[in-house]
Amino acid sequence: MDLSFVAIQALNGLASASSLFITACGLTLVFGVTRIVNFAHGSLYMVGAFTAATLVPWMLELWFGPVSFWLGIVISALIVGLLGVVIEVLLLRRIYGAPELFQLLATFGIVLVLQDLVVQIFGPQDILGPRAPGLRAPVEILGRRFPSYELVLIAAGPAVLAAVWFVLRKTRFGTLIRAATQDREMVAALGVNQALLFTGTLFLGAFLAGLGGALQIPRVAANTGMDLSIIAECFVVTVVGGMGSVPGAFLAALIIGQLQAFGILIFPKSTLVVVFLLMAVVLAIRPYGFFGRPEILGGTHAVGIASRKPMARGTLLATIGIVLLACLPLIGDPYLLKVATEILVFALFAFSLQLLIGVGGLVSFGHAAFFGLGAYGSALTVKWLGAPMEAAFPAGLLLAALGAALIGAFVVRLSGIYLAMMTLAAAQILYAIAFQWVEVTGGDNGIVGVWPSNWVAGRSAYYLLTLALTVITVLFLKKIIESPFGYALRAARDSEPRAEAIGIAVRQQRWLAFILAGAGAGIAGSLYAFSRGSVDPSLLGIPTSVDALTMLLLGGIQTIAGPLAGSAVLHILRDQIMPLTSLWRLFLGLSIIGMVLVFPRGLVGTIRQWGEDRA
Amino acid sequence: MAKTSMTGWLALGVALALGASAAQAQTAPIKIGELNSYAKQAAFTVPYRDGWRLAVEEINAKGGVLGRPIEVISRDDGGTTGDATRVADELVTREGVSLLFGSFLSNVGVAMADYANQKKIVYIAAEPLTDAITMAQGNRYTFRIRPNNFMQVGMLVEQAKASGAKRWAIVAPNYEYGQSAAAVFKRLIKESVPGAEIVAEQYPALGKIEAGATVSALEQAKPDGIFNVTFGPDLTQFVREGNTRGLFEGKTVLSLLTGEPEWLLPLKDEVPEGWIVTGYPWDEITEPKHKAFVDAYRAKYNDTPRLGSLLGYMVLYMIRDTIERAGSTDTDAIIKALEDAKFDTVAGTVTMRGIDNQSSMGAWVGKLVLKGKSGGMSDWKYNDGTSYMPSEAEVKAARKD
Amino acid sequence: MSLLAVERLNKAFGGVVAAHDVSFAVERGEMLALIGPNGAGKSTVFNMIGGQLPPDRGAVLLEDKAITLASPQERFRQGIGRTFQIAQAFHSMTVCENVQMALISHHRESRAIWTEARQHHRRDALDLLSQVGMAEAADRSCSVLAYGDVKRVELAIALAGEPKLLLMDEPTAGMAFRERAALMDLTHSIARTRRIGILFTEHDMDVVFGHASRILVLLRGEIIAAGSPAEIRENAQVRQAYLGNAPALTGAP
Amino acid sequence: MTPLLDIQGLSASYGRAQVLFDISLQLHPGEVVALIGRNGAGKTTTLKAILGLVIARAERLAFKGQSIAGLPTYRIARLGLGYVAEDRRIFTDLTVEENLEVGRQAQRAGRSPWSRERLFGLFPNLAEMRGRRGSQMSGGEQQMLAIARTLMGNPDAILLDEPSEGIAPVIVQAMAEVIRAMKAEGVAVLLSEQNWAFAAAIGDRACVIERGTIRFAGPMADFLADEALRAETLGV
Repeated sequence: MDLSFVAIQALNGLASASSLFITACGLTLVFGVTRIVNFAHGSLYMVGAFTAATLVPWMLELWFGPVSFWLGIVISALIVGLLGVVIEVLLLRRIYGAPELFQLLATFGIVLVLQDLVVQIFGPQDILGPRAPGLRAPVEILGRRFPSYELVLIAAGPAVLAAVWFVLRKTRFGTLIRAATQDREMVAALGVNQALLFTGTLFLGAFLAGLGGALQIPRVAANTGMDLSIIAECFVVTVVGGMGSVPGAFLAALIIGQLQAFGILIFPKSTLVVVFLLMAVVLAIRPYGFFGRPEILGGTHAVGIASRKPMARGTLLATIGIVLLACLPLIGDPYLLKVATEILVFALFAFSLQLLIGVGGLVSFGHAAFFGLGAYGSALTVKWLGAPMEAAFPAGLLLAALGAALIGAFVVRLSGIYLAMMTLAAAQILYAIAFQWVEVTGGDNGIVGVWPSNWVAGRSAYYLLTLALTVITVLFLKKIIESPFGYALRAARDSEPRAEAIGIAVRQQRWLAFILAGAGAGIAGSLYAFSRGSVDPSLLGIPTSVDALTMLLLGGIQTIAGPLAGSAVLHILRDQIMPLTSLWRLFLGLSIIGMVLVFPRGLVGTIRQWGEDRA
Repeated sequence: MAKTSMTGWLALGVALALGASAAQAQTAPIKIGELNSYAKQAAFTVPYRDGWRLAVEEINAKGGVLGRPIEVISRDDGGTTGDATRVADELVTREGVSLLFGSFLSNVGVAMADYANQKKIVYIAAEPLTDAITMAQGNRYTFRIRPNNFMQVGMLVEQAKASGAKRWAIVAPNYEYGQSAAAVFKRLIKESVPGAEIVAEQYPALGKIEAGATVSALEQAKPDGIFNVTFGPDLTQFVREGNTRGLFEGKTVLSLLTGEPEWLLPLKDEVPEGWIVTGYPWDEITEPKHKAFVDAYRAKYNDTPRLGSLLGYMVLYMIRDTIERAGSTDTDAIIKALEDAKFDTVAGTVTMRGIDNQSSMGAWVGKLVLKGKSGGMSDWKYNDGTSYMPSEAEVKAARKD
Repeated sequence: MSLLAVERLNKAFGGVVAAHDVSFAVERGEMLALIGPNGAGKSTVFNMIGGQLPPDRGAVLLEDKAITLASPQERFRQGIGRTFQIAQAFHSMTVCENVQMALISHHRESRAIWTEARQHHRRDALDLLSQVGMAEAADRSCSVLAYGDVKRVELAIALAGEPKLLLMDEPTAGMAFRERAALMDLTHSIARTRRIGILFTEHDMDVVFGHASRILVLLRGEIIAAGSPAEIRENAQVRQAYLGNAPALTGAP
Repeated sequence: MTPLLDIQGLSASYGRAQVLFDISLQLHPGEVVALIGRNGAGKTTTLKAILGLVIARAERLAFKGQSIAGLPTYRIARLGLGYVAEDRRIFTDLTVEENLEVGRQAQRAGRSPWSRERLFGLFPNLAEMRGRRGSQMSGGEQQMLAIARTLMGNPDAILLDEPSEGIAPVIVQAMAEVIRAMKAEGVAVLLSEQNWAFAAAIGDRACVIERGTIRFAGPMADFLADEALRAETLGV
């Protein structure tokens, strides 16, 4: 490796870092003020790229020159900023008071909606934007050619940092934003129109996302996969830098940029893992990132399960329910049974998450990790050991539990949003391994031929097996929730200092909860693998984790029946919408947003609330 | 006499009654299930849908098959294996379709192949490329039209041999398609070019290429030739960075699929001229049958046909021929009619090889060239797939059935 | 042998010294008050004894055994109970379950999964609740209690661990006057009968002077005075720095 | 004289638990009214309900003759109604000067506006630490800053929630001086207190609140004279 190569590689890293920072900076700003983790930030970035790739050529057509180009970039960013305003006014403004998980879910709804809208507006094809006039030619650096546009990008990062710093430190708007970051209510009581302030912040955040996207057009064709690929990296940057810290984001982006530039030389096949490993390492050493602080979860934190009097005839009703479900094969056709099987599997999956979120207050964004581990554990056992289903099930459970033990050991040191992000990182690391370790996992093709043993090969038999395992696991988890162990988890959720002061080893308790929840999700994963006959990395992906969260939240985290209802509703919804229209993401997204607005406590929780209000 | 006539009348009545219901059965459409990632991969799947819809119209206008019209029941497969197999199940159990075709992504294709095997229903994969569908995961019920990875890489290696380049660099997306293409290339280049060596390998994450860093790293290895498997947004980024930094100057570049309109259209006027690619020079193919297809397609959709359009169009005609030859929609009959059958398609004569259910459809190999405002192919040649297919021994070693 | 011995504790945050060479001892059965203006370092000292904060230097000894770096859980096992400035209870549980939870932990049963938590130690919990006068509210949810009642529940929780030493951070903050006196009287009698040493901080000077057996005054991280209530009342430095000269404003009738 | 702040029939609930019942009270220009009650009696809720920080119903809720029921909090504040929260709630990441900047509002006609410099005259120790972050201030200093910050909005009236809670006795005395100074400037103060001695030292009138209901309203002297009332409502 000669010096000029190292220098060029470092410059490459700087250019990527700048681009990443500009986008991530908006995410961290919005989080700082509104406390909303905006999943849709990546979508805004994508819209910025599409807008610029469409608008800038048109402007260059009118008048070719650098002015048109840069003006086009800025206008595109402004348009995205206005889109941010629209999102704030129409949706976010209504849910600032909602539990943060619901906010997250709502923004994921926006992701779905924008995915379809972008295709409708800009067309499905990638759009290659023009290059910047005057910056087409490379410059010679140490005898190597380097694109001059990248030099502009390298300068743009620090320029944005300086501009944001100026706005935050030297303007009244910035002072107000920083004040609102800490205490919104007090800002309002001092006569500041916080609605306007939030709208302004969303504008700024969306503008930066749009700018980040628009600046990419000379390098990247605008494409429909941009949203989710950038959002994961933005999360890493904001978390590593410390949530809400702009300088932290800058530092994190610099490190990630260099890590990627030089990482591809050393580990050309594991680029995905490297970034998330960095995040895991940083959080293991500094639980709140470089410049972050512990998140104080205030009154908006979703409350989980609380003590209540056992429902009259609850056992009877549950028994009747189970018997009715067991009779389904008598009336249902095979397809209905297949759907019912999947609903049960996902109900179990969501229910295992309930142990973490509803009981332990541990918000996991990466629950797919355990679901996927369970599925892969079974599939790998079938594939490599030729084991039958009966042996593969315990193997899946074991792998999921082991994974949960390992991940949990890191995660329980954290709290709040950092915990959530660490679980996300863990799931992403596993995803990357499943995706890239082709020899063992089959890569994106996954593993097929994972079919159940003969005695449960029939639809009805497998359905009954799923029902039995689901009921047993749910009853077991319910037992745990009511046991001293579950109470101790709840105690740690209600008040960590109090729990510690009465001698509860909070971290160990949570670690055990992770293992139990992981094992539960692992069973669900194994069941799913055999019901489908195959596994692939998408089982470990972000959408799977979001599915679990959606089902849990739709159902309601305060109740035991919630996740069961949530999984049924989401599944049926998807099943009904998908055949009707190729715009199913739009409708699914709107449905999720609608439900967040209408059922702020989840279906079961809200209905129970109505019942109690009437009583 | 009276008795006879009585019997006669009865017989006539029964015959009429049966005839009527038979006639009704004959006009009821033949249901075929189709699924693809129409929402998530719209750029590729919508032209494909346009292709098969055109074929359905044409076929039904000419009276359908076996005297019955064809009805394609189409679903979105959600782009995931889970959704795909569930949707397939709905098509089979609820809609009662006779066979399935479709899907774009390789992993969905593999899962569908396995599904077909399990449920004993024919599945025709038009687009997915992974070798697994006809090799390791191949089965009696799964058929594929498009030339697979192995075949297309083989065609490019032939060109590599001609170029004389020895020091090769590989850039491929880090997922199954990219890795298996790279592995095949490594194997074949060493077999066919003595003294060839691989001097650099880069495997950027799919959709997340660090193009600048990747180009620098490849450049550092000073290769004579580059084998590219990246596609989509990764490809455009790679091309731009590579052009700016002069990576491709004086080097032989082989690139999979880049000559397909799907990939050329987004590149606009920035096509890397001189790259040797597999692709689809739709505008230059002069066979009358193909021209008729292009004209009909453009007339109906006012759009450029993509390779997907061609595949969609082809697959439906092949399904029609199969059902006609099978004389029924019975699965075993369909399989029998498909295996080792010859089809006269718009892309020429294609044989469905029986041992691996891989069609002998070939690919067009040529050089990229700028034609006006977008790229096209020049010096192209259609390579029939037959001579590039994996040998029977290889197939037997890989397949479990 | 003192019950609790604190030896030259030091703690700084950034450049700000929150505790400097703080040393004192707590004896069995005594109520020692730690007072000082806001920001004087009371909470810091308190949290170093409670295990929420590790000291930079110095030692904490319980019955001559060093617990300087022990976790809060270990301290609980050694016999330290505590209440918090802002009452900390388990809001999703009933009053009785709160105390049961503490008993479960005390009996090291918090990993049990086959039994119902509600069945554990209910009688003992009710016993403790009646000691603090909360037995009637046993089955109400903790989240609907008045603040003063939560403080009582907290006391019952702290007592469930059979502590030798009780740390109470502003035990009466946010309570009405009559309740304050009642709670402190209760605490006092518990301390005496069970021979528990109590260390508490407090802003209400009536509570401090009415109940403490000894008083420590902390100012800018250092102990500036220690002694009986009478001695502290007369200490000129304390008056000047903290108490001021207008007792009427402190709420004494 | 028309009251500056006129509250009649104010009720409020948290969830299903009603905490305020039919509260009526008036604040006139330049006077200090002490809202006295024990913890949990509804003092803080009353103040928050006036500002729209908790949802409440009222027959009449008017400030300077204008109805403020249902207005967003910031609009109420801009009309000239200041608020100092119970736990001070200064912005700890911001410097003293920035904290004051957040409170700044356009001046209102008829009164000389509070400027930073004028406030530093009233709170000399804040002047010395103008560049210091809120997190590095003592509780008493934070309380002073919270009041100064509210004054930057040039309010005609301030709702002051338990300024003496959790503060060293010596600072409590300084606090009384500050409130007197504000009164001298013509700012009316609605003071919530459970420290009745403190309230008595600065209040013109007293309102005693118990379980969400006003038990007594009248001149401070009458309240001081009524030992039975004090014993019953405050336990002293």
